[in-house]
Amino acid sequence: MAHLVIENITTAYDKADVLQDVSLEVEPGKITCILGSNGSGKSTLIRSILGLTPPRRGRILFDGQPITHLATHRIIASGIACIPEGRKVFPKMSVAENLRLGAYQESDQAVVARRLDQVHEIFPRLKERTGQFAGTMSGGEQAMVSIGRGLMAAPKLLIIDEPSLGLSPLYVKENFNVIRRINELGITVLLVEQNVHQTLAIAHAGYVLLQGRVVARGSAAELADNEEVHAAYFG
Amino acid sequence: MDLGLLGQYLLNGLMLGMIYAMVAVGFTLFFGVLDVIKFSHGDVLMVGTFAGLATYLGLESVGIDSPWLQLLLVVLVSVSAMAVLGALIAKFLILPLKDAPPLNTLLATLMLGSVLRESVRLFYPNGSNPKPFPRLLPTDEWSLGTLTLRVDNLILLAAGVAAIVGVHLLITRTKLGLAIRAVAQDGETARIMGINFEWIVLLTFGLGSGLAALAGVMNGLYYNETNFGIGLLLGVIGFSAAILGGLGNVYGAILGGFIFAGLQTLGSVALPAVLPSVPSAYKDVFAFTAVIVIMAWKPTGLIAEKSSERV
Amino acid sequence: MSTILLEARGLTMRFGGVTALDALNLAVHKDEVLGLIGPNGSGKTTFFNVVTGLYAASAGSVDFEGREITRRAAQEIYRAGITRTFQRSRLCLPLTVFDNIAIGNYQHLQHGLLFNLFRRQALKRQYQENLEEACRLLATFNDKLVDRLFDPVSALTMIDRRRVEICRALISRPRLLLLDEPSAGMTHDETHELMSDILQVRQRLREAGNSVTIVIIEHEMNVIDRVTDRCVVLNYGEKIAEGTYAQIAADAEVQRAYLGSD
Amino acid sequence: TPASARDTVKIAFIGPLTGGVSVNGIGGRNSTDLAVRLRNADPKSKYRYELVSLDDECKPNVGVQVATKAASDNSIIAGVTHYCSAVAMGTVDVYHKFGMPVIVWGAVLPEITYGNNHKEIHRVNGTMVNQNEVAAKFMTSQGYRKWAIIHDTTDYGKGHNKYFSEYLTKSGGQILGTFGVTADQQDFTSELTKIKELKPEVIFFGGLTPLGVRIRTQMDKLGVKAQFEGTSGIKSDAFAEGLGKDLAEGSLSFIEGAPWEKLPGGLVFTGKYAQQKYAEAPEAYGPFAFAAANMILDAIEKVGPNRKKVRDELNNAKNVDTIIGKVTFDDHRQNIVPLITKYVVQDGKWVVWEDSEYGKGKRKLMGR
Amino acid sequence: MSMQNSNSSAAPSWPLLTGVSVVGVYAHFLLHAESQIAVLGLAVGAILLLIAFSRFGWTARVATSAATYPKLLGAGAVAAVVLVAAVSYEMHFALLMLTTVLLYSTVCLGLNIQFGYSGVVNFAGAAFFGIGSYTAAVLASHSPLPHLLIVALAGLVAALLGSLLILPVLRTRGHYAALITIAFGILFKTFLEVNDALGGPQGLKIPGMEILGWKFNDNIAIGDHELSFYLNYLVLSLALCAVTFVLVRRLERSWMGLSMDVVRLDETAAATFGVDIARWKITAFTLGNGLAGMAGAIYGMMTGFVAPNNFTFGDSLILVSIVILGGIGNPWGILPAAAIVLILPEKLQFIQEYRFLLYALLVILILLFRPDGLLPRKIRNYFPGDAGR
Ligand SMILES: Nc1ncnc2c1ncn2[C@@H]1O[C@H](COP(=O)(O)OP(=O)(O)OP(=O)(O)O)[C@@H](O)[C@H]1O
Ligand SMILES: Nc1ncnc2c1ncn2[C@@H]1O[C@H](COP(=O)(O)OP(=O)(O)OP(=O)(O)O)[C@@H](O)[C@H]1O
Ligand SMILES: [Mg+2]
Ligand SMILES: [Mg+2]
Repeated sequence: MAHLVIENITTAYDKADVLQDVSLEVEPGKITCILGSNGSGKSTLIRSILGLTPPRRGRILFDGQPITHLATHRIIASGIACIPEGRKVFPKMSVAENLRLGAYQESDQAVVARRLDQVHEIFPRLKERTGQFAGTMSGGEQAMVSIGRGLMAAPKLLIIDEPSLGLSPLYVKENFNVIRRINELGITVLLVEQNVHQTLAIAHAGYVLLQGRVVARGSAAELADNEEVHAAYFG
Repeated sequence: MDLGLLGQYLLNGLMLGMIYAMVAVGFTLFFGVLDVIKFSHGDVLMVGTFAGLATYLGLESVGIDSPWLQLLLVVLVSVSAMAVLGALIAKFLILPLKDAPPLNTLLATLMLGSVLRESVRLFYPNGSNPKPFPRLLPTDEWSLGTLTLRVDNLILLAAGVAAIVGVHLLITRTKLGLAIRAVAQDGETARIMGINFEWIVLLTFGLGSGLAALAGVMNGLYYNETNFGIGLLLGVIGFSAAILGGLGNVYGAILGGFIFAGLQTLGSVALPAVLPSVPSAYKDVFAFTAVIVIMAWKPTGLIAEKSSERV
Repeated sequence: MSTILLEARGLTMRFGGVTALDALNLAVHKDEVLGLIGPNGSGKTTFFNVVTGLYAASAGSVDFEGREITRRAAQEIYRAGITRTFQRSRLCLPLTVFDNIAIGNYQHLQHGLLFNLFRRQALKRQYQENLEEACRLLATFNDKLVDRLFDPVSALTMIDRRRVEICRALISRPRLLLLDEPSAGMTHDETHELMSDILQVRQRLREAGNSVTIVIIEHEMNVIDRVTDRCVVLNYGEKIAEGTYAQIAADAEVQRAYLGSD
Repeated sequence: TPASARDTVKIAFIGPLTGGVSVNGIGGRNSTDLAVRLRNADPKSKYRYELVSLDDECKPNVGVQVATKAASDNSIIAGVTHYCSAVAMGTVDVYHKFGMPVIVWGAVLPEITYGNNHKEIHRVNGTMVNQNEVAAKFMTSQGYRKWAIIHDTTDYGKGHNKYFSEYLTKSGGQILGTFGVTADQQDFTSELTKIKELKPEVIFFGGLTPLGVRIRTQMDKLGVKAQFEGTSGIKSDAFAEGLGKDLAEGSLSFIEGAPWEKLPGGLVFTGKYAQQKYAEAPEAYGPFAFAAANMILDAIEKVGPNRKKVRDELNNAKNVDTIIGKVTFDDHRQNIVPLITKYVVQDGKWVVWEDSEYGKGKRKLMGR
Repeated sequence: MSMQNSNSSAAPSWPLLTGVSVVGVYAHFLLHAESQIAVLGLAVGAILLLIAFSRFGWTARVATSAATYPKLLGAGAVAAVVLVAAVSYEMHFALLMLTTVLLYSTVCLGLNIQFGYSGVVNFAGAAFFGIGSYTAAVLASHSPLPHLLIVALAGLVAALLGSLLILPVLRTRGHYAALITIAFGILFKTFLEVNDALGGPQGLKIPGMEILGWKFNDNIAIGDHELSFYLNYLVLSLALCAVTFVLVRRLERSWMGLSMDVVRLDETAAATFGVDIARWKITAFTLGNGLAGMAGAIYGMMTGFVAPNNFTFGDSLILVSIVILGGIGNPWGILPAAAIVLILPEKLQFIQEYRFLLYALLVILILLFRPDGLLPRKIRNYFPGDAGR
């Protein structure tokens, strides 16, 4: 099970609240997406879940357990993995080491090797470039490393922040296929994307954030018809 | 010059280089983890020596006098005490400063070095005077002509190599090493990978400081003398060696250590022999000039970091 | 539209074992908007880096306005009239929006010691001119940014930063502007707006007698379709297709390697 | 007069209280402090004395600063000043300018007194000239001929090297090699290996205890078999302790002044020093600081707390009894030291040569 | 344009004047405090004052007021120094310390151009200061050159010797560059010590300064009063420091400052926009070293003596710590930081051998609680009263 419940959280960096009273739910086994324009607080929400910027108020439950104020590594240990915004590859490490770090909490070498094969299958480029420093790769190649690294964790819940940024159209499609496949394997997904069409095509449900508040929620189909979403994304 | 003496110079240079290399490896380790230059490293080494010395005196006073047992306990106590000290430094000085500009950390650790040095001087009984360090290693020696080979030197050399190789393997081959490097490059992303950031930082500082303590005890065993001032110069030289070799690279640190030792030996022996008008006192001038020239030639150290930057 | 502004001949760039550009021949015509597309890692950014002098080409040559600029220092190439944006934004985060834009005009600023330290009135005039130009540019992209002229860039959102970066590249009125994925991370609307704004500035500059040629790297095909006059498609550092968007979109190899056929 | 009714008079002590040579500075400070305390406890003294101690860090710029501080403060009548020669060199003009009489208690460079004609500057300890003359003559008289010299590159070491070499060549000794080392150097193996190659009979070391201990230890490590001869800078308990009994055995040192351990006043000094429970030993130059302080206190008692009068009184010191023997200032206010005392380490203690088993022929120096 | 140029008239000037006066009075008492109680009292007072200032929002008021009237702030600072000096006209030691603070501030203003603007690290500040002192010693004793010219030449020599390091400094960055200057500093000191040409370890005497027959080393008699001769040096140092300050400030608020900042922050971006990286690094390095040399010459003539031991690695670190504690890049931070770093250990003389320990601890505490320094650098505003604040 991977049931994430966020109850009325408020998060701030310095003074101004970035998230205000946000509540949402990621249902187990589903793909839930978060839409919102730039600066609406999507990444901040993810940081709150991961404990990188803990919320000031409210609480977060994962599988019924409160994780609101746990240290990040404990939250990860409970079965959450994240493909962070901006890729965040380790620049001075090889592709292989980056991928290995994705499965940091897994110590069974055989399991790690199996996952590595899966990732290589999805992104053959990563296999070609196992030894290259991730920092020297092209923008899109780094995105592949980052996604591959997230997959290496084989989490219960995978949080993905703008994964297709900078990917070629072919890989963007591939990417959405991958997310769908991951989800079909039983992994719950929380997805942040700008690419609304394709996101809503694979998501089951979604939320729309506007200036730190949830302004719309519903199934993917409902959102696709929603006025606000239209206003914001389809112009 | 006969062969024996040449061998003797080589051996001296090796021992000296080994000690420099151990300090340089420590610098490299800290630099590798938080991108900080921990300038108190040399002084931690010195405190480690004194911790070892105190342990020895304590053991003597309770009547434990088997040299091997003493040696074991001296190393153990000194290394673990400095590991704890290192972790404390990380917790209360390095981590709070991790978002501040790197120069601040540099200054803070320099000041910490002064605090350690002054504390030993003032609070260790009669701390401002040099102290004899016990001879715990067998002192058998073979004389091959003018070359004197001593068992203790060989043991120390071997121990140094083992320690450096051990650290290197730990960093490059183990999961812990992977975590250490990840934390170094991007702490936040390392946390997202499920790495316990703070724990890894403390551990690394513990490790580095433990290594410093080991180097300190070895230094004591080699010279059979110690004093509160040894850290300052060893710190500067270790830092130079680490940079000369290329920061963040264990091989570089080792290379840098030996080169520096070589430069000093050359400066004190060969230089006056070649240029009789230049007395041996110029050896540091010579060594540091050479350092500057080498840096102008290889601006990122002899073993340059593999570039990981792109535009 | 046939004078050639920039021409690369046999341009090759190798990194160790990786050949990022493989004997590439590519011409940019004066006054056009050229789309440079291709799969990830096909060498697009590398092409920019070589042209702007950040990387020294392994082989081949680049001519700009008929003069060879291969392996010249980045500074010289800037002075020749080529500016760019970066795929990963490279602003000086602690500096203000104005500072970041003003540095883009480096060649028109006076740098003498005496001028800067003692001729403060003259400096002030030059400062005012740049201030006005920065405001005008910013206002085109986002009115609100003008009020933030003296905020540190670190306080801006990603897309505002990208706008600032484009202003920095434009303030010196370059003859060739290289844009590396300007729309990444933007919503559909924002992208649309950004492109219109860039074209608007270009129009304004042209009216003032400065024509700006643009090469744009994009993965967003709507943008390419809308703004480019011509496209070049790279794969493994080689040109695999060239033509209008409609032409290349129909190309089988381009579809296979890049677009992905549905 | 009850102690409280006495006027307070201030005198200064200046020396290195922090840094590498602080042992000596603190030893001097304690000794000066002892002199002041003893005087205050003396019901016959006319004033209550207050000691102002200042740290010169053994750095000339800091020295000038604190010297100005003391000298420009007219309530401070006189000073017991400086262990480091370069610092003393830098400050003599300051004392002169402000007219504060001082007695140098440790710095040994001849120029401190002979390099100027300032009436304010006195010195109780001898210069390195005296020391080295005796050292060179004594050693050659013992039959040694071949020397290697190691000296630190501070003013202290370089000065000793200069004068010792001069007198040694005059007395017929031969110098096989001279090695300058920095004051914080740890490793001397390359210098000593070179020396081993040169096969000298004696190694002369011009420098202070910490370096001396290191060099002597490393001589042993490398199997350099030569007699170890030092200067006044190694005559400290720390030298013998730092080396341990065996290694220290037979090391020589030469120091100006009478062997104060043997004089009645010296015994009193040691006793009283111990009573005060100072954490640190007086070290070699503590007695000089003590003597200097006492001369100043005597002068103040005699002519009152007036800088000029105290200066003139000190200028005229002749055959003043102190724990370092009789003090007489020459026309440069330099103590004409009647005596250089030779010391040798015997069973972990510095012993006056003549009283030692070496002096009596029962033990032999190395190579004899 | 939507910039507001108008609000400058709104802020009153009295908070600034009060602030300057408080600092001045405080400095006065600190300089003259001798007893342990007085020093402790002043330390506690400083903390209370700081708390009170920020608690009641006075700090902000002073800051706004200072930003509004930069000229007044400068004049106020100069006036404060002059007043403190005037009150202590016969206190030689206080004046010596004050002058030392001014000269060190001048050096640190130079280091600030290097560290704070162009990002060239220099851990050999004391060496360049020393080059200045030695140049003054040699020229003043062996040449008839006028002394003011000697001060200028000292700056030139320091800058020239510094240019020996230009190549390695340009080629290296960060820690690697730090090593170059550390090596140079150690080399410099060792060389002077080993080589006897310039006095060796014993150092050299330097004649006092004399300008147009006016002897700086003589006390100044006015009527019955004797003014300390240090006043001469104080006035000269104050002038040098103030001029340097104004120039450094102008440099920061000009295209030069902008270019240096960009060089420091991102060399790649700088190169792409035509910024001549080598030019700015060389300019900063040379200017900084030259300032150190000039200050060193005056300092040498004032103290009358120069020896290698004055210019150790530790002394270079003192200079660096002033720059960092003050708030890197902010010239205003340097003055209080220099005062703290130089006067504090002096005021701690009463704890004797423990003073260095305490001093080091205090610096660590400041770093922990004010990581950006006492007065962090502000956003650049090119011309006073302009919108940027
Ligand atoms: N570290 C930070 N410190 C202060 N403010 C921040 C920080 N990070 C983000 N913010 C502010 O918080 C707000 C929300 O930012 P966030 O990154 O969560 O938005 P987002 O929805 O992820 O936007 P995008 O689509 O650009 O990724 C923005 O106004 C941003 O300026
Ligand atoms: N500094 C470098 N060192 C090593 N390899 C490099 C370096 N720069 C680029 N490469 C390699 O060259 C190839 C081309 O990279 P480039 O950045 O030009 O791709 P791109 O076309 O811009 O891709 P993207 O669309 O993903 O940004 C990639 O395979 C990359 O890994
Ligand atoms: Mg985001
Ligand atoms: Mg690219």
